[in-house]
Amino acid sequence: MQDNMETAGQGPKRISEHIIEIVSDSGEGAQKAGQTFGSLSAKMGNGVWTVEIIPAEIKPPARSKAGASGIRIRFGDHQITNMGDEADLVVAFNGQVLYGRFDQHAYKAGTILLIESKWANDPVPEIREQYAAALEMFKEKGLIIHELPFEDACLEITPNPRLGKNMFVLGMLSYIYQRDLQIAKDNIAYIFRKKAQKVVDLNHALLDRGYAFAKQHVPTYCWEVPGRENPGATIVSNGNEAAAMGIMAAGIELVAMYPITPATSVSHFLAEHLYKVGGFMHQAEDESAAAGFAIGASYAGLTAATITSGPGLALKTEMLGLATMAEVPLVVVLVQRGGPSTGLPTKVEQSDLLAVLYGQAGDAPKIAIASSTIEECFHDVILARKLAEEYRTPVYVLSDTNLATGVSQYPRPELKEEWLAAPLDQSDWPEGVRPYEWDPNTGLSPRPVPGQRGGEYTLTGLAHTEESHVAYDPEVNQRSSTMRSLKFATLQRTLTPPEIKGEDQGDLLIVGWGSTRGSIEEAVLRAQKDGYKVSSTHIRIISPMQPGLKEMFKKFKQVITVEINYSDPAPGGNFTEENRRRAQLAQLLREQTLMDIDSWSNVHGQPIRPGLIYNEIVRRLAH
Amino acid sequence: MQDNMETAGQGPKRISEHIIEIVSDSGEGAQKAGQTFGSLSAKMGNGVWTVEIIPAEIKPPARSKAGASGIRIRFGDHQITNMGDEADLVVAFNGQVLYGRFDQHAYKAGTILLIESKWANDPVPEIREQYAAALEMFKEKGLIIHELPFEDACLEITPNPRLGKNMFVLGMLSYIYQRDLQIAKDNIAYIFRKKAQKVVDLNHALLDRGYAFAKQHVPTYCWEVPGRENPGATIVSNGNEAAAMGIMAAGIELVAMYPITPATSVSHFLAEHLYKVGGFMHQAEDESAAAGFAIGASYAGLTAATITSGPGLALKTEMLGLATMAEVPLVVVLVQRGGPSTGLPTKVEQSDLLAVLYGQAGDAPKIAIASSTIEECFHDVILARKLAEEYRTPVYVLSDTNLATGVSQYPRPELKEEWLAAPLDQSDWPEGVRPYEWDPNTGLSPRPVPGQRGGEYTLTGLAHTEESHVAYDPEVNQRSSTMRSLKFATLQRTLTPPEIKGEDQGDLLIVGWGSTRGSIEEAVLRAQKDGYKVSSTHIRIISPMQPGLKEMFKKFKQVITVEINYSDPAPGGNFTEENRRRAQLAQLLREQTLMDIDSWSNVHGQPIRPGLIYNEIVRRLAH
Amino acid sequence: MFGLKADWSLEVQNRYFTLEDYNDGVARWCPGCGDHTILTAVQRILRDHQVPPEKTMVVSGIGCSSRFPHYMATYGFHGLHGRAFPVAEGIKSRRPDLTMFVTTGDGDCCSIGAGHWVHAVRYNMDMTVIMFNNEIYGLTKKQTSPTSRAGLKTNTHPRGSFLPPINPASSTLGMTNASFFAQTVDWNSAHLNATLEAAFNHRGFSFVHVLQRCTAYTSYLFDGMQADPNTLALLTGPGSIDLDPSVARIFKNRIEHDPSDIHAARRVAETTDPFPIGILYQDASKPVYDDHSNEGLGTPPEAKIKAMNKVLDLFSI
Amino acid sequence: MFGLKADWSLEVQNRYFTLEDYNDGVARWCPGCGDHTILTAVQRILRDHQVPPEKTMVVSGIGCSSRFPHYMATYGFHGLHGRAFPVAEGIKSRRPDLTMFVTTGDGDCCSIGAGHWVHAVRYNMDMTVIMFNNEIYGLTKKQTSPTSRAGLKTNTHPRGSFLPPINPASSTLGMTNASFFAQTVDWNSAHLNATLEAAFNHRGFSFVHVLQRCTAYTSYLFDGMQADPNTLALLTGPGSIDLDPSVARIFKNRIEHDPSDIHAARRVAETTDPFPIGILYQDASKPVYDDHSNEGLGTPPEAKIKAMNKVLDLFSI
Ligand SMILES: Cc1ncc(C[n+]2csc(CCOP(=O)(O)OP(=O)(O)O)c2C)c(N)n1
Ligand SMILES: Cc1ncc(C[n+]2csc(CCOP(=O)(O)OP(=O)(O)O)c2C)c(N)n1
Ligand code: SF4
Ligand code: SF4
Ligand SMILES: [Mg+2]
Ligand SMILES: [Mg+2]
Repeated sequence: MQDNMETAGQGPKRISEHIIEIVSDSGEGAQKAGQTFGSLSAKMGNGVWTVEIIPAEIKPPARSKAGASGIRIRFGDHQITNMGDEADLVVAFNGQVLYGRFDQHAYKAGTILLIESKWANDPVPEIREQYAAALEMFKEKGLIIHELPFEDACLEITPNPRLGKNMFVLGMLSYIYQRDLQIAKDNIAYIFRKKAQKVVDLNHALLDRGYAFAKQHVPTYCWEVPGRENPGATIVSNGNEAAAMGIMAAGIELVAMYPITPATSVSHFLAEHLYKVGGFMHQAEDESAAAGFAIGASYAGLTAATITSGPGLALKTEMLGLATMAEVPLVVVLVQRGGPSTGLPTKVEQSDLLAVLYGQAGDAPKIAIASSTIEECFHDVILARKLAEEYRTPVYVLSDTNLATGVSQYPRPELKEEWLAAPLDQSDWPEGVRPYEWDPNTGLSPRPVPGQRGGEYTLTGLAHTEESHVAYDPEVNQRSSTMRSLKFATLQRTLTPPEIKGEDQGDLLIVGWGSTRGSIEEAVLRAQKDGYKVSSTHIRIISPMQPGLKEMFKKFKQVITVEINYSDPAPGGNFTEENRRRAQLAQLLREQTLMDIDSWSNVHGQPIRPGLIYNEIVRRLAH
Repeated sequence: MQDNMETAGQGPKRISEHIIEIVSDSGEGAQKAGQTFGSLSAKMGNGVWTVEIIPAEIKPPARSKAGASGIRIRFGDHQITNMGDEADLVVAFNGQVLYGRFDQHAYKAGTILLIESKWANDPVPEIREQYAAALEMFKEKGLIIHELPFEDACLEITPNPRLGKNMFVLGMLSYIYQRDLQIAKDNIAYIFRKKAQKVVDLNHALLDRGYAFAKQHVPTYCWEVPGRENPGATIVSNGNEAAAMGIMAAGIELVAMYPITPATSVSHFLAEHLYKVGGFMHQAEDESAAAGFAIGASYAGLTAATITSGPGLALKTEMLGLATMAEVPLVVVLVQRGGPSTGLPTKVEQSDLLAVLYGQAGDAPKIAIASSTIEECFHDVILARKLAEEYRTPVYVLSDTNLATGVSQYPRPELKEEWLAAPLDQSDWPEGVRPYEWDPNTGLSPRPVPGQRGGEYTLTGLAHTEESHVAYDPEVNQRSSTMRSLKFATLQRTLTPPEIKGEDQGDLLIVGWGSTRGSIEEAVLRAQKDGYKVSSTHIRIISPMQPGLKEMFKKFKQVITVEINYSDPAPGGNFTEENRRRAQLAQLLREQTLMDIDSWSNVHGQPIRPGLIYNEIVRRLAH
Repeated sequence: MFGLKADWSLEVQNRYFTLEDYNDGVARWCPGCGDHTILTAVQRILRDHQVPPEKTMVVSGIGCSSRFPHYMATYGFHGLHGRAFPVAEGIKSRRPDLTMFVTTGDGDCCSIGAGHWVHAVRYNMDMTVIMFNNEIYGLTKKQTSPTSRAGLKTNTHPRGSFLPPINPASSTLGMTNASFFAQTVDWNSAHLNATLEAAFNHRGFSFVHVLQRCTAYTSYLFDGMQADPNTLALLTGPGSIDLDPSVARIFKNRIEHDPSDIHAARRVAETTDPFPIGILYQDASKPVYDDHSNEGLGTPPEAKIKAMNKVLDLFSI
Repeated sequence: MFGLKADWSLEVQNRYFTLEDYNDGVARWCPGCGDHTILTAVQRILRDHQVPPEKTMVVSGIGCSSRFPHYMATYGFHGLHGRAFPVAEGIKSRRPDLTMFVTTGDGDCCSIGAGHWVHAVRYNMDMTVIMFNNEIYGLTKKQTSPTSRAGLKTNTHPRGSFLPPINPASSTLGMTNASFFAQTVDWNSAHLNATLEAAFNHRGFSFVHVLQRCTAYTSYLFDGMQADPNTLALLTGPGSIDLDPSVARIFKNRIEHDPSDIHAARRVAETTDPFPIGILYQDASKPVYDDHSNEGLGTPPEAKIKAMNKVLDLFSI
């Protein structure tokens, strides 16, 4: 953050936060160094958000734009909820890997660049030229460049600096940000605990060397980012890990999936751990089979979930319609990526909302919860399981690549045995009770499961009576459709309005959902400090929609949504006020409130940065 | 229609129209008799709408509620656009088959029932009792009952009256409605043209016997429904046949499908005829494969279509996202049925609209045309093919069970060679032109097809540049998304507002789409005649939405949609003004116009009858 | 309603089930449809084995044959066209106590469900699968099925279907991890019963291919076979089904066959005239996915919490 | 741009295509990935047969292997995961003039695409299909594939996969209407080329199963095979592929095999150690769906209008 940055001074300067990046070729260990720095900072009481920079290819060519592999770490003296704006300091192992980062607006004039200098003397002339050209470009962009011989320094300690320089960089950063070297060393010892002691020693030496190197070459870059009081037991994980832990904590014992980016890592986690709590993860032959498997398990009285992303959601469309029609509880964890079609598999978007709500032919209302923090990724699954069973219907938990890959800390949840209670019970089914004995006031009904004597019935996706008998009569279909819809009205009546951040009236209200929360609230806070009458609210339960929105919106002159999905630009050319298509939540809110809610969104495949939202606030409010 | 009915008199009374039904066990030929009556009436210049009554099972048990098989014929001195309200006259071969018809409100007090009387003397006591009970019930409902010995009369002519009594009934109806016996006889001769002459003679004799029988037993039931002037060359078909003919006339040479009710009969027609125009119909292994096959063919420069209904649409979800993303023209004929899930396979609903528009993950705008008459089922396919190619995108033509199975007459289209023009051209591709060379003003681009030298490119569903190269940069994705959306804005600018029926201002505007048109306009006309300030409009192109709606709506005190899909009842219990879910078009219109558009809809699985719409108009306007 | 019943196991002993206990109302197939006889055969097996109705699961897809569960007084799952297998697998994955039947049609299994078929064979879960092969799409009224014989005139191929029919036997026997394949005909109850009995007793994916008469559309194709038992060839020898000699007597055509020999089985699978009936292949030693999916069943909550906390520890700082 | 070019056929004669004419930029697979050698092999075949690039179609699904079309300077269709076959069939259905290749992965073909695989074999359309079997999900980073050998530790089965791997050979050879099946390895270019050549020349669905090294995740599995040609068994005899004797010489293991004998082929298909390479089965007489789908090609517009009017007549009153 600009206002925190200091470029010189004696002794460490206190700053509130910094954003740093380490960028390298793939296989150079930048991510390991960054993760260690992040965990070290968390232990020192900082708020931390790290996110990996991952190349699109499995083994990209060295020193290429497409090959950038690395990590961004944002840390500060307060809770960090998003990856932030442009970086303050970058460590780069070569020049080419930074080109792509500029496309993503990762740097600004004033960003400090510490770059490996050896390329200047490379025997291959082409490499020398590329290096020079890169530096030229960075200079034009206003970066403050320091060419430093990282490798040479490492060579003093190891003959293979390619594998060691990440710890060297960790050492450099430890000097620059005055990290506790002992914690760093303990971390390193833990990482290499299965290796020989000499490996640990070597890495400790590299760490020390880096520390000394930075002190020698960039002594004025020396900052202190104070930690907070220890906030109690803390977990550090990304959103997919949080969701996977949530699945386990929710007592979900059957997960069926088919690999798909970016949801797959949830299942990697479960594959490793779910059996430890007696659960089972099934890799199905495709997504439709995965949904069918999970629905079968749930029908049979197990707690079941399926996990997927956009293209997989498409293949589950029919199965999820069946689950809605036949009232089978199911948790669907949807980690959104860029679309449409195969789209942007590794990039973020929040563009599956309408497909979730309206994907099925016929009337198929559903429950949709959007996680807005990594911590919520954990707790929302527990909520989802509860709602799925109580309302006997699929519940979608929406997250996205931003949450899935962002790593941050949150309070360690205290596990509860009640979360694990199995719905399966094989005692006799009460006589005379029908399998869809809808309560006319709520639409809810109890559910017999196989094994329960007296509850025998045949589930069907055809229109059916309370007895689950196929029936095509007008009244039966109208009534059963109404009962299925009534459940959602019933749930909606139990919900509370979303919280408002800031004044409950003003010039502008920003409405968000999902992973944009951190950025929106940060931007709004900044704008509030700058005197703008702006507030924000974040919708967590989108379907059925949380209540009280219209009342809330009325008190603001403008209401807009901020979302990571496509919306048409402002009127111009063939885009008119009449044909302009808004972002997805905005469409829902317009339909419901009949208020002229606009949207500000993009499909850049990137988390929306707080600075951009701030700019939009200023654009709208500063006349 | 009540006001046209006359119950006595000397000589035929002129009436404007009547609705009759013939209801029997399956296999008794009621449909054949009714179709012949319909075609005969059409030839005499009447407007006609016939619709078959089909049992849910393939071979249902005799004399059962579920077994009703038959036909409804509505005919009049004017164009008939829907199946109408309660019947004026019913011919039934037994009592049980009518029970289900009451559930569907097919009859009213005053409906004349001519029923086979032999059951009164059946040797089986149970059958006698059932018959008596049925008559008792019909009497309570106010039907005017005539028990008549049809079979005995037929026995005078044939030893097997079960197979012959349908022509006997045709004879009866020919007396009652003063049909031209010669046309009837010619029709019969045509039907049995492949049989021996004695079969024709027998059926002619049965026809004559029926005529005489009616004259003898119900002489006062004698009406004249005048024909109109001959309106030129005329086709009589149902909507699925019309769509199939449209596909052929549109020059679509490749159709890929997987059987599904109620779309299948389109493919039955094409299986029989498409090869005659050099086309090919492929029955794929499933719906996803059908869509893939058609998309492949279209990519290769052929004109291609796929045909389906709700559950099939679900399975095409992913493929249609690909077609949108990669800009492959495709015509999708969607014959809607009741949902969700397997739902009501043989019954009508208009509930796939939102799934069509929003089914795909990511932003996947599309063109959706809703046919509102059988004739439009034909012409809309031709329009769809044109738009699909011009805008390089899938175009959905939505029809439903009501249009698919209703039979009526319309002007014979004059086939045009230009409709057939193949888009495939293998001359060289202009050098330097990219496969997605989007016109920045329109979003449109020309399309190379395999075989064209110089046009080689690889289509992909990943985010891509104008060269069709995979690219994940923010700018590329934003731009290509915008270009794909711009196409629809461009198309929208060429559309005109829908026509308004009635005054362009008033107390109530009814907005419809698809097959409800006939009923809506009939009800509105009736209400207008009764002095109500009501008008109607019907949207044909729903996406992008036809323009001018807001301006149009503003001039009415109330605007509602009438649709055959689910909407929540009026607020009460847990349904509140805030959580109430509207019908599907209403949701779209609310979002777009921000006006408080309500909906009146049901999911009875039946076409909405004009009388019910009339009642709703009165309910809303008569205080 | 909730809470485990203490006297559960005791009570089971005291019940005796008759055919009626498995029957739910009047089956609504066409008169003479082969589906009726298969329904009776399944009910008989359950009765013979005294399987409690509430412990019996019948899963199906969509089609005439898939209406089957509705006519059983057991638990039933009448799901989606082509997707019976994944649902049955999901149910079975953690419910070894349930007896599982799957009923599927030739379109349901071999056309839209083909991918799941390949994988269901590979999972080899413990269920008895009956594929009703009427060589046509019955429910949707006479469209070509992948098992329709070449030249059959249908509503989608009025000039005759073009491709050779899928052979369910050789297809299944080519699939990886196949453990049981048998075939029979709906019109010989004794053989049908004996075949289903063998399938029922096999632990694994027991696939039974039944030629089934569709009186509405294709039964004429089977008329000749029904009239003349010589159109069938009975598989005999060690490992074959247990057929009453009085019934076996009517089969003059016999093939001495070793169902443990996959190559012999594949050879037999290729012959269709006479149509071989009985067990073509059986290998009870193939891995059964249930053994994998049942892992951890019955883990007590305290153990779960403990294990879960250990996992959380990995992410704690 | 529109309008048929008169001198078209003439011009084709005058062009000569080099390998470069089929190549589009640098293939972005990992260094050492077997996909590179297969790319070269396909380009060589096209060059050898002088197929114009604009008349060549490569269709794929999703996966590392499915990126193939992007590296070809021909027409390409990089579609959806598991759905290469239907798209290729649709293209080919009315474009007999196009030369069709399909590239698919083991997950793409045998897992999510299994249903289309069964039917693609049955349609037997004229295309050369290359299945890249690296026994893993490459693109999505090391999940179990149905062809992963039992016990393989992956990200979705860190304790080892449970089921036996799908055998592409016996599976395909069990499917109805199979007309060509061969297998080879990516690291023996001579054999790879000769196998693809045979597949290319076969009219029908020519399925080539290629063992492919994934250097990122599984190539260690193939190290032994690559080092020792005795882990392979060369299929020889009449009907086998045309292999240069100097190359053939390295294969000490040989199986004399008649590719016209389906039963022999199925026996060979079961053996995996040594791994049989060459043509397992070929029958050029199997019905080809193209013969059906090509019907009516080139019907002139007047004939269409006339026929169409006759159809309308049926509905006229
Ligand atoms: C996704 C989907 N596609 C198509 C259908 C329509 N459909 C229902 S049953 C059926 C085929 C029935 O044939 P088969 O499986 O052989 O069963 P049978 O009726 O002959 O017993 C089809 C195509 C459907 N219900 N769902
Ligand atoms: C519907 C859908 N599900 C899942 C994916 C994710 N996905 C992409 S490639 C792939 C598997 C790749 O394995 P394989 O087919 O063996 O190809 P390889 O990368 O090994 O060449 C998967 C699961 C997807 N793109 N689409
Ligand atoms: S249509 Fe055929 S398969 Fe279906 S119930 Fe009737 S006879 Fe049986
Ligand atoms: S991950 Fe494996 S299959 Fe994919 S490109 Fe790399 S080596 Fe090849
Ligand atoms: Mg069938
Ligand atoms: Mg693979």
